[in-house]
Amino acid sequence: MVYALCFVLFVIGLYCALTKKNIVKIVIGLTIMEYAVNLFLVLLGYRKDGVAPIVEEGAGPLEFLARSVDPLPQALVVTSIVIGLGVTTLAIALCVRLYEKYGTFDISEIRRLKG
Amino acid sequence: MNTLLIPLLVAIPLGGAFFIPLVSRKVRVLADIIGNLATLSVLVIAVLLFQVRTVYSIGGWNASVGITWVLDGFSNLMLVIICLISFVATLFSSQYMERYTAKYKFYSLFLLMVAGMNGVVMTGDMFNLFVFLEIASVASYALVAFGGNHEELEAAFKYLVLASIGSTLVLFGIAFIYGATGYLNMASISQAIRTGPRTPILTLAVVFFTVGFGIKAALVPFHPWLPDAHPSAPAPISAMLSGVLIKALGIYALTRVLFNVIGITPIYGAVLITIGALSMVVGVFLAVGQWDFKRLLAYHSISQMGYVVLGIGLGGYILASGGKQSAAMLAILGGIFHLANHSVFKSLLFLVSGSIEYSTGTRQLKEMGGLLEKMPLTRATCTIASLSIAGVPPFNGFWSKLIIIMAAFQGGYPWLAALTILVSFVTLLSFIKVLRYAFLGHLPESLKAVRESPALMSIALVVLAIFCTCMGLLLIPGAREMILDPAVGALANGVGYAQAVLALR
Amino acid sequence: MGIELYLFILLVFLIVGALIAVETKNLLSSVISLGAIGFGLSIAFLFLRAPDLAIVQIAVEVVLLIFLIRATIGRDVIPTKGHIHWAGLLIVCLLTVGFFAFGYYAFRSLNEFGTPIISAVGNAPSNKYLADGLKETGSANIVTSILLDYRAFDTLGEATVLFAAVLGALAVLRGRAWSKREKDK
Amino acid sequence: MNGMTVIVKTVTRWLKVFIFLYGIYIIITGHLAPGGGFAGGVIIACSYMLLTLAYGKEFTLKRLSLRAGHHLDSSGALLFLVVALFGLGSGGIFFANVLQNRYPGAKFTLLSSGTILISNIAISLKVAASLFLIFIILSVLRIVLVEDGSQKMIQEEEEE
Repeated sequence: MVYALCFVLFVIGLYCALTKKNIVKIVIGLTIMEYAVNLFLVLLGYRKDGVAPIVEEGAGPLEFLARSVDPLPQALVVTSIVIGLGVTTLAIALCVRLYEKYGTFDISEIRRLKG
Repeated sequence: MNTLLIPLLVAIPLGGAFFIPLVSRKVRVLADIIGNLATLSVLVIAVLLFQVRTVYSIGGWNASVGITWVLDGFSNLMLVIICLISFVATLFSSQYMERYTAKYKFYSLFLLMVAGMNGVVMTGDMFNLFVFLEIASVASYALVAFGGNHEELEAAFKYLVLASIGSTLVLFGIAFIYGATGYLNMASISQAIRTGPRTPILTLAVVFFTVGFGIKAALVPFHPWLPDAHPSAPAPISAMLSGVLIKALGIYALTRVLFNVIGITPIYGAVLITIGALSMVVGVFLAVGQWDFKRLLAYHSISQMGYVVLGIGLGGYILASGGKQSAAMLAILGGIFHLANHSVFKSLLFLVSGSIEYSTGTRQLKEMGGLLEKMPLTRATCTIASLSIAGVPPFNGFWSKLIIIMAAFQGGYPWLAALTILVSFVTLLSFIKVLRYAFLGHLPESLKAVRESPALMSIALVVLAIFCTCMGLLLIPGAREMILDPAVGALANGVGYAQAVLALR
Repeated sequence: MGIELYLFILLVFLIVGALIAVETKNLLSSVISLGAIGFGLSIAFLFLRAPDLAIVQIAVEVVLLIFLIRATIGRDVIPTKGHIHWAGLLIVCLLTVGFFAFGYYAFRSLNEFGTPIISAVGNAPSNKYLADGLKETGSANIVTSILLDYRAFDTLGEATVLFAAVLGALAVLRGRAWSKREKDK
Repeated sequence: MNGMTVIVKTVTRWLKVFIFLYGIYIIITGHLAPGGGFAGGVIIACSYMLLTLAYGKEFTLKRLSLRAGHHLDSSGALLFLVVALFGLGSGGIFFANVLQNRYPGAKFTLLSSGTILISNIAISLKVAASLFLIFIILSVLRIVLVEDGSQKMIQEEEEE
């Protein structure tokens, strides 16, 4: 059920990126898609009544192993958040430059190249 | 000794890319020198490592715990292709890129792209594949927009949006795979999938991978970015994008995941055949009507990628449905050989278009004409490349198309063979048009002062033209066993990949 | 219920935020709803026992918001007009619905929420990280030990992506793209 | 951009130190507590952004020029690569945590995890410099009115 809600978020982002006419909206759609994937990865690693994957001084290793949430998806998501930031930054730079050239964010007016 | 060289394939381009902005703001020529040296040394290393089959564990962590690099036949072939084309492209760009400002940024991004592709081709880990996919993609978005004009920015934005959707889908697919198996290492995933049940989540992951990598490879339902992005980039970058980027990020990754990680089934094979045939036909018919030289070439890239996917998909289909083994191997051989050939002649064609644009300042075929006398060398190389792509014997394109057609006949699909021949014929027509309008006819008044392109650019053209002429020789028995068959074997091995990797370790 | 219930409410909040961000006419409010989604996500990470991610997400969200607001402020003067053709919209809607239905069907073959795959697969790498991470890398924070030791190569790649993106953005935003010789032509 | 009111400036003067210190804390304890090089780098970049927003870009650029930002950006990435190659040079293994393998530190202390600390610092340098650069470039773009009334943005020429 939680997975499905996360997937709804992803589909909303995809819908936004595919149908919107405003280039900033498209970038927002891309960002929402990324958020959904990140959340999905972390959801995959959650353990009921788990603890954060940080070893406390004096904690028993076996108990930690049995109770900690999955650390690998968290490490992956740190990487993927940064990658997302990079791509979004580049996209914003392109948007700013496109606005400078065309004077609009409307993609139906940014159409010099023929299909 | 050899194991020490493997990390350098990624470390040298990365180091070069980080180092160029530090030093070359003051001394401009350093960017040229570092860029060319980096690609040359990577090429040398790739050739030295060509016969090496090994698994390299990064950080010394074994197998599934850390990240591994796997060098097998297919990876080695791709590495050599990537490094060769990138070396020629840097050679070309040291003079060509004088047209633009901020050359050091160009070289830095270029090397990042090379590092990303090398990483994708070598890696044996799903998430690492995604990370390096993104390095190469991000660098290529910026390079498409390098000219900074209206068209370049628009094309780059379109490319960025579609390709980012593709990357996100790939990441989602990786998340599914991780949720179903608990591993990220390709060999471990493959083993877990083979022993466990095939759940619907795997099918969903395959759909996501097909769409995601399909966008990167510009196969037909997902192609709209390519005819804008490839012509808009500077010529050496067009050569890189069409020549190797769509292959390394799209076709290599897709086939690696489908064949070696998840395991090919008749349905996946049929999907690949359909997409391939569709790309082949749609690409070539869209190309015929184009008058912009680079745009025409870009549409032909879609069509030629169709050949590659058709060949590999046909092989996978026959393998999975238990057909004739020899026909399957032949089909995959045709696909991979055409991939190698296409990267050579399509890069050459884009470099030729760059060379013409450098001298005449136009890309429109209708504004050219009579360049035969003025640019003899460009004309000769262009003819060779055109004949190659159209599949005229003795050039390399002929042999790979012939193999695909033979495989289609042997496998019992004569209509696919007929389709291939038809598309090949239309390609020939379209390139006769190019040769006719660009080089024959009478010279317009405005182009009287045109001169042949500078020395380094010409050298780059000639190197690739020699490869175009000679690559047919790869099919003679000794060379074929050494170079092409290991690559075919790596793919045809299917989920046997896991054992192969475990045995190498 | 506990955390699951909170998470459920938070996800509904995220979805509503996303819908607002997608459908609102004003660009600035759209950007700000995106910020709300980001901060909500950061809280969700806290619930899911991922404090590292919560910090990274909140920091990144601040930066992203600053960039987006600077990019859009004062520039949405001309409202975008022109709608997608209704047939196209219908196809997109049908595709997304079908896509969602298939996804929902497929998700049921995943492990149930709250029991990660590592509890079923004994020799999954994550179990090794949890068991030996402190001993082998000396880092008490297992996520850091994965990021910078076990899978440090990914982190190098991640830093490189950021480097490429920044260099690319600088290249895109540079004042003059063509050299003087070319301008004279 | 000339900065904001006196209140904002005063608050910023006090706040910037704490944000900066918090960033550094997050970086160097990345292997013991939540956080790490990336989050710390972003926070440090945020402190510079706050300064720029409050005092205007001339104020910040006097303290950290664009060129220095570029150099920090590249050298941070280069430092991380050097850490990786150090493993290759001294043990033949790319990315080996050589320091931890040879001289393991006491657990739960600052110097407990070999190259992880160095990598964290390298990443934070890189990230902080990159984001600062992007921010400056995006804020250097400014809107001016052209004669015919249409808006146009002009970027100050970067030094060639």
